[in-house]
Amino acid sequence: MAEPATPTASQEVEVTPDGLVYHQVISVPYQYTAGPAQRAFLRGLAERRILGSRAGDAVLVPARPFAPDGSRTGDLVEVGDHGEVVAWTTVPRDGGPVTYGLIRLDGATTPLLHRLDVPAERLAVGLRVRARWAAEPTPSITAIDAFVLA
Amino acid sequence: MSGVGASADEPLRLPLTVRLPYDYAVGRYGSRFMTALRDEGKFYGTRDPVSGAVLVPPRPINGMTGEHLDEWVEVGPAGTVTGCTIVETPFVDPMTGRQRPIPYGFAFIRLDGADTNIYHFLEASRHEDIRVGMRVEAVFKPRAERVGSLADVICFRTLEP
Amino acid sequence: MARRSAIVATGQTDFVARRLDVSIAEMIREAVDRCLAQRDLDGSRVDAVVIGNMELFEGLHMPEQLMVAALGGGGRPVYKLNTGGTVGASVAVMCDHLVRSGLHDVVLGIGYEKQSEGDSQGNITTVGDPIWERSVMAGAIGNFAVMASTYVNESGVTAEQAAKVAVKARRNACLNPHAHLKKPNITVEEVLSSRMLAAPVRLLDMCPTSDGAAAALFAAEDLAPRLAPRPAWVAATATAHDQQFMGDSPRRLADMRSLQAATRTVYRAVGISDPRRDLDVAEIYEPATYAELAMYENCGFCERGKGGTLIDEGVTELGGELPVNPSGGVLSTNAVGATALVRVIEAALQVMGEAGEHQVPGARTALATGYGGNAWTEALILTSERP
Amino acid sequence: MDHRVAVIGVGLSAHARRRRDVDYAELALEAIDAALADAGIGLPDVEHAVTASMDFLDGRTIASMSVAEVVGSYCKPESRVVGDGIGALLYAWARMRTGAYRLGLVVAHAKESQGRPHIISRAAFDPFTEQLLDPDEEVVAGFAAQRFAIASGRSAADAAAQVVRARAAGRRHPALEDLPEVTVDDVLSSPLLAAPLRELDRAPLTDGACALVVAVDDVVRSLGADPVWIAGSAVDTDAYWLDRDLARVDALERARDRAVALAGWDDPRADVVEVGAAYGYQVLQFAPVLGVDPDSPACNPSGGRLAGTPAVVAGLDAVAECVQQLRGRAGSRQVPGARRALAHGWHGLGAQTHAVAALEAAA
Repeated sequence: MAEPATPTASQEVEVTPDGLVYHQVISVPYQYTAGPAQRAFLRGLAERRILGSRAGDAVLVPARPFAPDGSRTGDLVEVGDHGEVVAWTTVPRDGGPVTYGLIRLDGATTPLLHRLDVPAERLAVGLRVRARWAAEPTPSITAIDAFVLA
Repeated sequence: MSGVGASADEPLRLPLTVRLPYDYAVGRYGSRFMTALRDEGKFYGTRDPVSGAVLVPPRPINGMTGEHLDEWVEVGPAGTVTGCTIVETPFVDPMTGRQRPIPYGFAFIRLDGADTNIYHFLEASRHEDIRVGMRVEAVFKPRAERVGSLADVICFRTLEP
Repeated sequence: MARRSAIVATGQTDFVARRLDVSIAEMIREAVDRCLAQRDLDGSRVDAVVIGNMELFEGLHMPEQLMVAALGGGGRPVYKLNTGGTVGASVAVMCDHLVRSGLHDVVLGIGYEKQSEGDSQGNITTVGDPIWERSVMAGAIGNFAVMASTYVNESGVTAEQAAKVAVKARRNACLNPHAHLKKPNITVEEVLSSRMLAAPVRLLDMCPTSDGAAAALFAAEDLAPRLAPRPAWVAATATAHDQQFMGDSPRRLADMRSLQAATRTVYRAVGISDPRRDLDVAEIYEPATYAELAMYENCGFCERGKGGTLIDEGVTELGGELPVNPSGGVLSTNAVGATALVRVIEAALQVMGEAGEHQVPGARTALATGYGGNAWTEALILTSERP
Repeated sequence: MDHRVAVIGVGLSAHARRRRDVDYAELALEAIDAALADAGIGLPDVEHAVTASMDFLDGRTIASMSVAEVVGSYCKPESRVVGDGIGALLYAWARMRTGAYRLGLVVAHAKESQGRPHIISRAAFDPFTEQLLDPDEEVVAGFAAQRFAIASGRSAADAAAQVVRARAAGRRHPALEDLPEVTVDDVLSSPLLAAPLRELDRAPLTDGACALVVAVDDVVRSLGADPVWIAGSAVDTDAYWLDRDLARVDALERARDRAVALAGWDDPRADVVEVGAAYGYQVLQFAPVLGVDPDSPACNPSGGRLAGTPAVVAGLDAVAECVQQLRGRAGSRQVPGARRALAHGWHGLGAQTHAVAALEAAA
């Protein structure tokens, strides 16, 4: 029988000095649905364009249906693929350290979360960076591979 | 996922399978029950000192009375079916990730000496072979295959002719 | 005596199997917007939000934090509940408590589930107790069928009587613009010949899985009459549990101890001695046909063992003496986190006189129930008269 | 007439890095038994319960089902909030102000050791625009620590000093498992967590439960209990972490203002303040908002999360500490003459939702 595309929870029973422990893995296939503004943002990425949503004087990136105050956003606005690092952090991961940045793109009010591929000694708040686009155009946040030195 | 050139209204979905590992402590009462199931092939419950009720799964407190329970009582391995069905719709066994072959019997079983029921599978898989009130007994895996889980019991089989 | 609260506005999305056009947040906002629009209110009137769902059903941890903009924005209290299938009713009960306590004047209650984004198999796996239940599971339908068998064995209700409940629900749903499963021409024969899932439960005996959201606005007693022409007053609420494990209650549907306890508490609080006579309408949480019949008995609409007789006599039909689930009920619409709040909302619409085509004429006193978790019951009495 | 409500019993399970000797119910029961004994009542006396837990942490939908029986909810009203435990106390308080219930139990439980924090906290991010980048709660904490350092001028060493201080305090708390003594240099040279944060900057993953018995005024009198009054409590949620200045904690200010206003205090300052802080920098960030000098003895006499109180449970643990302080029963941790206290807890990425309880000693 083929592996079903349904959730599974395997179980291993461990005997410990403190009693039994059940090691289980819950594995659930979710299917998330993007709404209109998020669809536009993601499909824009496939065309190497970054879209935000206008909210009063602000431009919110990624494009989204609601502003932080709960009001509905207005038109979609294209912002630059260059911007400035608002904050950065480096975390250890199994494959080596990964650096994340909050990047305020040119023309945007709010920062975007993404990975930074910048030499450690150059990392700084205020650093100018640009998107390095992935080779494959996909409607996904991974259409941007990382942000690199501008 | 639909991609470049899709119309603005065309749905965009993201399949994301989330794997969540957990290390569940079975606990003091649970470990004692599961260890006895594994080693002795026996079921135990805990008795309420005031009401006399024997609760399975065993637990430290009877929520109906607030009494602490520390008297262990052997129950089963025979019992009475208090509710039963033949499942004819596919269900994937979460422990194996594989679909259980249908049809199969499934029941509430009141183990002899207990005042509560446990769920388990029935050996029978035809409607005419099951009924509420039926007497059944546990069918254990061989000792060497038992790990300390309710799945150490394969199923319950009828004690009636 | 603490001040009273009343439901002054309600909103529901149109429930369907899959909402591929919107995200979870936009789906919730649709219900919120419809709720506020009913009385031409704007979101700034809301002092606090109470929201409920099951996080693992859509795989989002702390979803109310991610989606706070859709809930009307940050800058106010957001309370998150998760009490299982009953959570929508738990939300309503908490809204009532928050208003009555004097802590907030206007509270928005929200329930939602976008079940198409999760997986029904996954849902039941995560609900099961990891130690005692997951290794011996037969899914929600298997579990339910076992409980139903106990009830059938004791009460003698027939498959035909259960099928009549299915017919009532899907026909009533045709009168409800928000309902999911609508079958105007459904017959008892069709139900009885639908696929057997697990005896005695057939496909058309079970509720669907739906995408949708619901919202209700609760206001303090001095505000309510100014916000709605005829508020739905919360006359009484009650919550009750059974024991911890699925098998603990020896007779399950035949003896629904938490439902008995919760309904008797609210009846006593408002002076109902004969619910069949004193209630004008009930919206109860019936996940399957057999459960509705059992609930008739456990809610005290009839004597023990007479649930089948009640549907035979047409008592619970729209137009009967005590219409039950004129909205089409859970059997027609089931987005789990929203479902119990929909019961409360539908009960509110009835006593507000705003239920449209499925209005019970002159309804003044309504019962709403939620049922979930491990036999976790919420019960509310809503009235058109200020209690 | 609103009813006054007091905490009349507190109980903590043994808190430890890993409690694999007990399941969720047994863990909660340790706390419940202690709280009931403190209040001098039995489980059947409890009229209602509010619990706090998180399904993602417990690895189970409707995680509260695991503790339903030990909180005594058979045919009684339990409800369940998702988030920090102070939210559960707040809801119990709201219920009792209505007069509907007179004696209740508030319980929070968590086992941070049983799941995988990276995977669990990643599920709190937007699936499309964030989750695919594999972030977690620590990434947001790293950003927030950096923004706070820039805005406040507080150094990594200042934050590390809070870790040192909390661990020392925690060793005076009998329910908390002792953490190794560390120096500021140890913290600053510990392995990278999320720059500028180091591993020792973070609260240790901990398993535990906390229970409080709450009662209305006439029950307090009839039991002859030793009460601490809930004078005010409030919760407030900020915008999603990406949509706000992470150096600011507006939700905490609003929750503090509302709690203090409900308490009728002219001056928001209290004699004891238990600050919810999962990182050293958060003590520096949150304590001033709560009107307390982070280095004063009035701040976190229990040590708080940095001394090993678990997520979700931490807020109730903070209340429990305040109650014992106001009763004068905090032993070697006692802040002399404490009459008013503030307890604080939070949850959400970048501390999005804050809850505050204002407590008063009996007259």
